Amino acid sequence: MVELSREAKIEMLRRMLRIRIFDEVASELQAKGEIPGPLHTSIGQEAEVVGACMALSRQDYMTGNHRSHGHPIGKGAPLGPLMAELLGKETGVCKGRGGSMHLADFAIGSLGESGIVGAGMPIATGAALSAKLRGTDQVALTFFGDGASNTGPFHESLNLAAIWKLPVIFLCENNGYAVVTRASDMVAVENIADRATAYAIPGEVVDGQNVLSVHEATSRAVKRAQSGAGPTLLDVRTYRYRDHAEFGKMGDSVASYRSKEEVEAARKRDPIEMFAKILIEGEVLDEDGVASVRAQVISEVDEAVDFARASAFPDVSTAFDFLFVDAVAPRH
Amino acid sequence: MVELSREAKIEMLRRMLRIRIFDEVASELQAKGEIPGPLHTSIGQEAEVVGACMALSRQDYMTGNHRSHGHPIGKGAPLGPLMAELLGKETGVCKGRGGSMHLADFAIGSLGESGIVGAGMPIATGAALSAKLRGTDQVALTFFGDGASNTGPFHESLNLAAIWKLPVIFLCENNGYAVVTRASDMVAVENIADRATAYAIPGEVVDGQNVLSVHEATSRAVKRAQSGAGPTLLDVRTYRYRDHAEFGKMGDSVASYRSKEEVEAARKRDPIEMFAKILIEGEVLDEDGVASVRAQVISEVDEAVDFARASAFPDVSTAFDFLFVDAVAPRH
Amino acid sequence: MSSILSDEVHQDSSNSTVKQTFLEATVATIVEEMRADPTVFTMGQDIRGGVYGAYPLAEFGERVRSLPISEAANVGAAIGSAMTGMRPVLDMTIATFLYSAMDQIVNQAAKSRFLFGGQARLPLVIRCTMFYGSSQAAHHNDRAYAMFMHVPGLKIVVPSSPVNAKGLMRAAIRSNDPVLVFEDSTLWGTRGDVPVDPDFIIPLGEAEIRQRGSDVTVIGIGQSLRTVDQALKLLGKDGISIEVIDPRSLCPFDWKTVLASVDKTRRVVVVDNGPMTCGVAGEILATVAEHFHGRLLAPPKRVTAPDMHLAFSPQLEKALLPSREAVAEAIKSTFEYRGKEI
Amino acid sequence: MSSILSDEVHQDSSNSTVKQTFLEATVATIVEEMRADPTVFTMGQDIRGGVYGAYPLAEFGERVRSLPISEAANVGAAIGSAMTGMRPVLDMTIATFLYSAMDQIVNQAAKSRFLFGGQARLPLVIRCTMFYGSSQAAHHNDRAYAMFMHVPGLKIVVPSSPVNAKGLMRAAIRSNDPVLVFEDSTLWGTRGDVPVDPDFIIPLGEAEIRQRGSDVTVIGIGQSLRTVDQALKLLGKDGISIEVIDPRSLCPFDWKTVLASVDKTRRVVVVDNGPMTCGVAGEILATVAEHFHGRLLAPPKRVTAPDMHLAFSPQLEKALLPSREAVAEAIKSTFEYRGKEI
Ligand SMILES: Cc1ncc(C[n+]2csc(CCOP(=O)(O)OP(=O)(O)O)c2C)c(N)n1
Ligand SMILES: Cc1ncc(C[n+]2csc(CCOP(=O)(O)OP(=O)(O)O)c2C)c(N)n1
Ligand SMILES: [Mg+2]
Ligand SMILES: [Mg+2]
Repeated sequence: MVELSREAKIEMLRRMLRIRIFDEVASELQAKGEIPGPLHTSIGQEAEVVGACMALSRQDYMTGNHRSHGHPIGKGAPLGPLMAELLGKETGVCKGRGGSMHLADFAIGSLGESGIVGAGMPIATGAALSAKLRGTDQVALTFFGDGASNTGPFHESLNLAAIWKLPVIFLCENNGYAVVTRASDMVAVENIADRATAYAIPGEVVDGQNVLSVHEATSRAVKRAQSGAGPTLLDVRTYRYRDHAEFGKMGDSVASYRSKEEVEAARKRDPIEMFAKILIEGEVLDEDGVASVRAQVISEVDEAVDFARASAFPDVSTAFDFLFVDAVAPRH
Repeated sequence: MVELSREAKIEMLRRMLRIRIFDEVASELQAKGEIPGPLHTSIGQEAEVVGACMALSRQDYMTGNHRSHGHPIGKGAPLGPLMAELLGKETGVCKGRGGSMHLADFAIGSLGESGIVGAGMPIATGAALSAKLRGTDQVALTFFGDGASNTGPFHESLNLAAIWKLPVIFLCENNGYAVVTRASDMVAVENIADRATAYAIPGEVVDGQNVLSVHEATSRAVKRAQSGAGPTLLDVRTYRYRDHAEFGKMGDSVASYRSKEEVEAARKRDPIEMFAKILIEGEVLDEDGVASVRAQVISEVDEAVDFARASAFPDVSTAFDFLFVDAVAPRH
Repeated sequence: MSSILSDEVHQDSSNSTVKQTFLEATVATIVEEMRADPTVFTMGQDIRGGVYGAYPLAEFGERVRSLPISEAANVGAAIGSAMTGMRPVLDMTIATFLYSAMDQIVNQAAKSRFLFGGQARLPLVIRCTMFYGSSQAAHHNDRAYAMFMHVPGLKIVVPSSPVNAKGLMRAAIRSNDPVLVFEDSTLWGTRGDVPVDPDFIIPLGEAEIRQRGSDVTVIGIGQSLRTVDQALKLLGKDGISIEVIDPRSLCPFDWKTVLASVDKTRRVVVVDNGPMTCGVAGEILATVAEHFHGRLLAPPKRVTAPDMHLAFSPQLEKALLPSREAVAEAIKSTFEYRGKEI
Repeated sequence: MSSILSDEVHQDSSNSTVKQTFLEATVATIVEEMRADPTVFTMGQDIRGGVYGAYPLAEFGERVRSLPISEAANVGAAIGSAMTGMRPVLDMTIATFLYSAMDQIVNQAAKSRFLFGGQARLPLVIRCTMFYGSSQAAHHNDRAYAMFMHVPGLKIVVPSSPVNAKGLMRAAIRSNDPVLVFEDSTLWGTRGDVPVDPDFIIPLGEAEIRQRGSDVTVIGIGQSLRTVDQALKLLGKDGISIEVIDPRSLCPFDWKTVLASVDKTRRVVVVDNGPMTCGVAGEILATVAEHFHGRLLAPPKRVTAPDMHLAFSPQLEKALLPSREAVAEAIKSTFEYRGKEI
């Protein structure tokens, strides 16, 4: 059992609220056309992101996927440059080049999210290898979905990490769906955790709506990684409230793939409400305390939006930047 | 327990001997420069190939890998066109285009071996899908090595086959090595069979030096496939006597990767000798009977070599053949 | 825009047409072929969910298959089924996901027939969409068909309109070889008249002359033909007589039509939204240079994207795609060129 | 063959050289860089078994790593370690295995720096060998570097000799960007004088003029330069003054040197062992055509492999690679061309 300080618990709540409110606001901005491109929210999944990230330190590495906002927020990235990125601004964390699916904040160990499902797992494995070769006690954690557990890179990465006993944590954000397709139709095994057997490493099903459970399980995996025992596979059960992505005008022909009742049932175990209750019952915060954290976060997000809006778009003269470190003029 | 007729048992011995002698002769021809390119023998692995193939019928499908001669021989392909292929002749089963690593004999369900490790598994899965869609009771069997069990396509194919309950058998020729690297260093799990857990399908360790055990296990997998229950993973333990490949002049710097003692120990369980003994003890054949099968096979292989040698190389004017079915002249 | 309909199309026995979008025409063709031939079936991620077009699920049952995120196995499944008598139409959704299955595409689909001395037939279609110009960022917005042109054994089409989408898709499905269909997401919503004839087909390897002219040959690939249309508007009606060609299929490529046009105009501009180096436009320029030594009236020109990724940020993304102005300027300067010549 | 050593090489402070094969020079350079920089390490399938060159295992311990057959993870491991301060040299062994890791190469290695707005550095080297001309058949014998030239964000070298192998490998390892090194198995055994200077380097993007001449510019890629040498022998000493250029690195490409040479000779022949369409040779022809309108004395020519797989059977395989005779004939006919010209 990991002891969490009062501050840490409040920080957990804060980060979960940041993800929730950031994504709610981002959805609105996208609907209004202020954010271009598709947008994948982590609303409903805040606990698994924050529980995991709070088990890491700033210098630990992290990779993620298309559902990318929550991860850097969870790991502590400032919101302004993230929001500016979604708006495609030069002050964005990726200078407007990556956008919603490709947030990265190397300053806090976020090595980048990926628009390619499954692609972040080998890269986290490489970061863990690097830590091992350099002899640091850094670990790497990679977030991926249930859908991604069917990709070749999942298998190859877990095997590589296992044979080399690399300090990497494979955290499956098992929200039961890939786009509109049920995990139960696509993943041949009931528990993705059971796939750990194929690499002789621990695999664990975790309640992803309980931030403390996720924190606990991840902390154990971090310890194991740091002890040189190798990787862990966490099968973290969660749920996304919104559809796969906000596509703007796309997806009109999409059949309904889940029932209202299912969504309602899931909402009953809202990770933020549940944790707020735990904090109140444990007398960490009272209702006002929770409300004031929420109010702080709302103004943080508002500031992020103001910052993003006030920022300029990248100048077209910079369109050729960032291709190479050792400058080569691109042909055109 | 599958009942095998006397003829079937003798045919098993014959096919095992064909593989052994074909590969011994091919190695000699390669050393002499009559066979160009590298050559991978199945000497020592005859039982797993034949035991599996004899559990299939002619119209069942099969894919394989770089260690490619044994598979079509095991499935009953005539030797002449196989040997002619190794010599690069127009009468070769692939008309001299594919060579040693790419034998295929569609007439007996051999959909092709592959120089790309792991690549045959998705294709066998597709053949099984086709059988299912067409409503036949054909099954597909794919041979691959312990090394191939670390590839992405392994994972993706097993999952796909499992969710669709396709009639496909994944047969791992677990000979303990990939080139000069030990499976125990590269495969994170002790038994590759345990990887079946990741797909909720049966996985079984099988004694690959006992042709009857392999036949038995494969027959069970075929039944399961035909019943609509889906794929099976067989982890068939075997051993190759010769090095990974006959490389001609390459590979001088290769460190010794296994001990003489290990090879000697494996040879003590020679699959052909063991099966001959079973046949003699079971009074299926006497020693002379075994010797006469061997003599027949030797002359079959000799004839194959004669056929191959007497055949012409493909005419250079045909260099552009077989790119497309619907003819397009290649640009040059 | 009547120029979409080429001469070939008008030769059809049935003249009745229907208004359809590019995407509707594509899906309708697949459905028609599935009705006509029981060996045709289709697979794709979320395909039963209707994310990329709605199929009549009840009618086809198991012949419309949703796929896991297992690109290599998915292409392999198409290959294996094609080798054994089926005609799969595999929807890979986004073109950048082809890379996840590259071995199956390049080493297996493109090579198997050859490697096995002609024993294998691979009648398979791989659909994929290029999502660029809509802030999807670099993991989704490649336009990399030229990479596949370098691979012997693959046929490649890039439809530019609903009618072409229909005719080329039918040709792709009926082809006995692997065909990659690169669809342009920016064209999916375009409406046009599409023949209802269930055998309407545009044979692979036949370019379309969209507009006849005698001064400059302009060749455009896929969506870039829209940019060409806009450039023509900018240039106005009079002055330059422009011949506009849509190769439609990149392999086989209709060199005859392209070279005949250049033979007539002796000026050529190629427009393509893909990166420049080793792209389609370069290949056309090289071939033209080999054939027309000393006969061109102006340097052959290409207007392409540069060798650069496209950004997420809308203006940056747009800045790197050929603009109507750049195309108009290229046509104009080619026409007006008065440098060294014979 | 002294023409291997270019002017740059002679400028080195240390003039001492050692005789090494191409493969020895390559491995020696990796070892030297590993000694000089603790962040450099190497990985490859069977690499500790010495299948593709012998490393001092005891000296480097964990810095020489044998890999499972997991190409995507292997490239990803290189990317992740490069992003976090290491300089991996990944031996992919055979070039056709790149396809199994294509997503990691094209979508991740080539794009990450850009996607993340310059936050990522990816100093990683991917070695691979093209096994053609030795009956390995089509699953091993591609020569597909041109596909990667179409991908923004990748640097690409194709060394043609031991000294180039050494200098380019050092430049690749010291580069802060992903570099693909395409080695030619038919050159691995070639011996040559290689500088011992531990800082000897051939900067990326500098072509080598192997032979100066004024009548025809001949550009060859990798092993095809040997064919060019043989063609020159066939042509004999007198008659045609030929300038032979080895671009050495395909990205960045030294257009300056190539165009300056063509500016002088006004005749160009490009020789490449890769397939024709959308290949390097076509790109060079296209660029030459854009620059030298009306100034070339003969049609630009390419001598490449056709758009066809290479067979296993030795004669069939050889038949499709550029022959010395074809190259000699191309040079001769280009020189003697008396058709339409200015
Ligand atoms: C290689 C690849 N294939 C397909 C896609 C398209 N795609 C984007 S997200 C997604 C679903 C991912 O599901 P999951 O991994 O469960 O993550 P979730 O969206 O549920 O968080 C798909 C299929 C992709 N981006 N990359
Ligand atoms: C994708 C790919 N990676 C690497 C290779 C090189 N290679 C050829 S055979 C082989 C070892 C295969 O080992 P295993 O699968 O155990 O089969 P075995 O040779 O032992 O029968 C390797 C690494 C290849 N052909 N394809
Ligand atoms: Mg999911
Ligand atoms: Mg093995």
